[in-house]
Amino acid sequence: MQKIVELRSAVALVGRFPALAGVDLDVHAGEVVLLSGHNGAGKSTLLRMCAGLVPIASGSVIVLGEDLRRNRSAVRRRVGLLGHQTFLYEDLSVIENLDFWSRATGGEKDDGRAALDRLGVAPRLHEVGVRSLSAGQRRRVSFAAMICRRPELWLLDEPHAGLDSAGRDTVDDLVNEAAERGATVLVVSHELDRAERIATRHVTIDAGVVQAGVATCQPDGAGPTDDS
Amino acid sequence: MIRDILLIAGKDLRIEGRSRIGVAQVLPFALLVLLLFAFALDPDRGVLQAATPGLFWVTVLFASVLALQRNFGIEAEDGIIDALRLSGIAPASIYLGKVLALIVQLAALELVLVAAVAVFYNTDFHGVPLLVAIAAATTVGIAATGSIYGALAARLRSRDTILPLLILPLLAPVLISATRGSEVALRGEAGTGWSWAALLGLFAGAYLVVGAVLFSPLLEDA
Amino acid sequence: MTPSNSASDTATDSAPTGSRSALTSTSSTGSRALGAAALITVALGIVYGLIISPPDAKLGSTVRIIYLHVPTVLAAYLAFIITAVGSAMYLFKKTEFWDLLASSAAEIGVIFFAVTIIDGALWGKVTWGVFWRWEPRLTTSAVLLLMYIGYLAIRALPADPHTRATRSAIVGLVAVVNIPIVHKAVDWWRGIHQGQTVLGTVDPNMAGNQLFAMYMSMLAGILVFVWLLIHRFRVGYLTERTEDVALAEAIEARRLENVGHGG
Amino acid sequence: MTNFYIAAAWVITLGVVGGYALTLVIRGRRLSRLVPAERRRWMADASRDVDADTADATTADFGSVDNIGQSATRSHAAHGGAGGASHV
Repeated sequence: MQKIVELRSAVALVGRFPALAGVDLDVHAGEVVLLSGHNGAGKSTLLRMCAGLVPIASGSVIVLGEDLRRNRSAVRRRVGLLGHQTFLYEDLSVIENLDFWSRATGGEKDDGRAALDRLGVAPRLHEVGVRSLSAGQRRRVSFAAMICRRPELWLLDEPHAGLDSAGRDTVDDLVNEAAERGATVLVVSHELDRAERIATRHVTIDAGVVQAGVATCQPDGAGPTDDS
Repeated sequence: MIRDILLIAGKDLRIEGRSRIGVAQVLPFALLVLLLFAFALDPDRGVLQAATPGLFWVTVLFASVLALQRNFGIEAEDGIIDALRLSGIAPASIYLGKVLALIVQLAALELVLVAAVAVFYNTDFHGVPLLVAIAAATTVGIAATGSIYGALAARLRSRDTILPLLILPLLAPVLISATRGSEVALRGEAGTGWSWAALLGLFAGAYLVVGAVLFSPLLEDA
Repeated sequence: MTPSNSASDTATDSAPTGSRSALTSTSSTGSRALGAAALITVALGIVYGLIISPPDAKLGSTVRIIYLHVPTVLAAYLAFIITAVGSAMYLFKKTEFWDLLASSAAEIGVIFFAVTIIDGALWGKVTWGVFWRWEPRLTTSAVLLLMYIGYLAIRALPADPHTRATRSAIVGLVAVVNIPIVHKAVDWWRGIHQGQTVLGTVDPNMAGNQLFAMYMSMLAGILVFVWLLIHRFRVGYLTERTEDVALAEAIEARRLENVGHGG
Repeated sequence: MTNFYIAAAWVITLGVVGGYALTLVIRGRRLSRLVPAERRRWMADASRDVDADTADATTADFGSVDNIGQSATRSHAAHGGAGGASHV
C-alpha cells in the first residue's frame, strides 16, 4: 500500500534543541494514526514537520511522495494542519476568514459555508467577528477552514480539545469520512479512550523518539501492521 | 499571481475597514504632527510655508511607521504566518499584496494631509503633475521598503522600537528627494524636479524587486 | 588536525611560553604575519602622514586628517560590500561561515564609519570653523552609519542562529542597495545648493611624499581591516561554539530522557 | 589650534581602532579557553585561511556548523523567554 508518511531517523530542531531526535515512522494511505506521549515529547513538532513547517536537521522525511529535506514547501498545499493556534484573523468575521483561506488555498467561495455547516457553526455566527467567538467556536471555525483545503493528509493536534460532546462526535465523523475517502490522518491526543475509537493504529512517542507502533485499535481496522 | 496579490491586498483593506485603526488612530496622529509643527515654527513669518514640503513628508514618514506596525501586526497574530506558509501562495505575491494594500492606505492618508496642509499652512499648489509623480513614487518606495522591514520586525518582541530604527535611515534618500522635488514643484520650476522623481522611482523599483526576492527567506526563516 | 599537531605547529613560531598562550587566542601564523605587516604600515603611515609629508598646497596641514579619512572610509565601504556578499551567500548556502563573515564585517564597518565621521567633523572644525556642515560625504556617511547600526541591532536580538542569520542577511542586502541611492540623493541635494566639496577627493596632482603617505595610509587601513575581520570572525566562531550544544550530544541527551520516563 | 584637531583626529582614529583590536584579542583569549583546541580550526593548520577552516568544519563536524545552518526557523521553548518569536 502507498506510503503517505515515511520518516527515517528524522531529526528536527527547535532552536538548537532536537525536539525530534531520530524518528522512524511509516503511515500508509487511509490509516488513522493516533500519536500520544508526554508533554514535550515532540508530538506537535512531528505534525508540523510533516506539514513542512519545521526545518529538518538530518534523516529523511518523505510526505505525500515529496522529499521535505529538499523542499519543505512542496507538500504544504496538500496537507491540512489543525494546530494549537487558530490560524484566523481576529478582525474579520467567520465567513470572511473562511472565504479568504479557502480562496488562498485554491478553493471556491461556497466551500466555506459548506464546511461551516458541516462543523455545526450556526449561520447566525457567520457574520460575527472571530474576536467575539468562544474558544470552542474558534476551534470549529479553524477545523472548517482546514477541511476547505480538501487535504490529502490531515494533521490534527488535539482535535477534541475544547469542544462539547456534539463537537467531539462531529470530529470523529469527519475523521472517519476522510479515511473512507482515502485521506490519511495523524491525530495527536491525550484523550486516548476517545481517540482510539477513530484510530486504526496507536503510536507513542517519547522524548523525540517513536516508542511503539504496533497496537491496532479497531478490531475491524484495515490498518496494516507497522513496519517501522 | 495577480489573483493572489489582490486577495492579500483585499483582505488587508477589509481588515482596515473592520478595525478602522488607520482612520481612527494613524490619521489623527498625522494631523496632530502637522499641528505641532505649526506650534514649533512661527507660522506668521513664513517659516512654516517655506518648510511645508519637508514637514509634510516627515509627517508621512512617521505615520507610515505606525501604519506598517499595524499592517504587519495582524499577520503576526495566532499562527497566521504558518497559515500563510501552508496556503502555498508564493511569498512574492504575499509581499506585493501587502505593498498594494499599504499603497492604498498611504495614498488615502496623503490626500487628507494635502488638504490639511492647504488649509493650515496656506499652501499654493503649482506643478501638480510633478507633485503627483513624486507622491506616487514616494508612496511606492515607502510601501516597498516598509513591507520588507515590517514583516521582519512583526515577529520580534522589540518590534515597536526596531522598526523605526531600521526603516527611517533607509528612507533618508526618499525624504531628501521627495522634499526637494516637492519644493521645486511648488516653486513652479518643474525641470529639475523630474530628476528627483526619477530617483524616487528608481528607489521604489529597486526595492520592489529586492522585496519580492527576499520575501521567501523572510517568510520561511526569519 | 589533532590538538597535538596544532600545538607543535604553533610552538615552532612562538617563544616557549608562547605555545601555551597561542593555544588560547584567536591568532594564527598567518594572522600574526598580517598583524605585523599592518603594524609596520601603520607606523609608516604615522611617520609619513604626520612628519614627512609636506602640507598640501590647497588643504594646508589639514591634509593630515585626509590621510585618516580616506583609508577609514575605504575600509568601511569594503566592509559593507563584504557584508552584502556574505548576506547573499548566506541566503544561498545557509552556512555559518557566510553569516559570520557578513556580521563581522558589518561591525567593523560601523566602527570605521564612526571614526570617518569624527575625523570629518574635526576636519570641518579646522576648515570651516564648525564641526558639522551638511557636506555630502559626511551626510552620506551619517545615514549609512545609522542604517548599519540597525543591522547590528537586529543582530543583537536573541534568536536561534539560523533565524538570526536570515534576518541579518535580509537587512544586509536591503541596506547595500541603498548606498548608491543615498549617494546620489545627497550629492544632488548639496550640489544644487552649494559648490562641490573637496573633502574626500584626493588632489590628482598629489606627488612625492604626500602621495606616498596617502598610499601608505590606505594600505595600512586595508591591512588593519583584514586583520580585524579575521579576528572578529574567529571571536564570532568561538562565541557560537560556546553557545551551541553539539547536536549529536543533544540528541543523545534527548534519547536518554526516555529512560527517565521508564521507556 | 589646527594642530590640536589634527592630533585629536589621529589619537581618536588610532585609539578607537586599536582599542577595538584589543577587545577582540581579549575576547578571543577568553573564549578560546572555553572551546577545545580541536574545534578551533585555525590552530590545526595556521597557513590555511579562515575560509578553508570553516569549510572543513562544515563537513567534518556533525553538529556544529552544518546543522546550525539549518536549525529551526523560530526561537521556541528551548530559548525560553529570550525573545524572537513572540507569537509562539
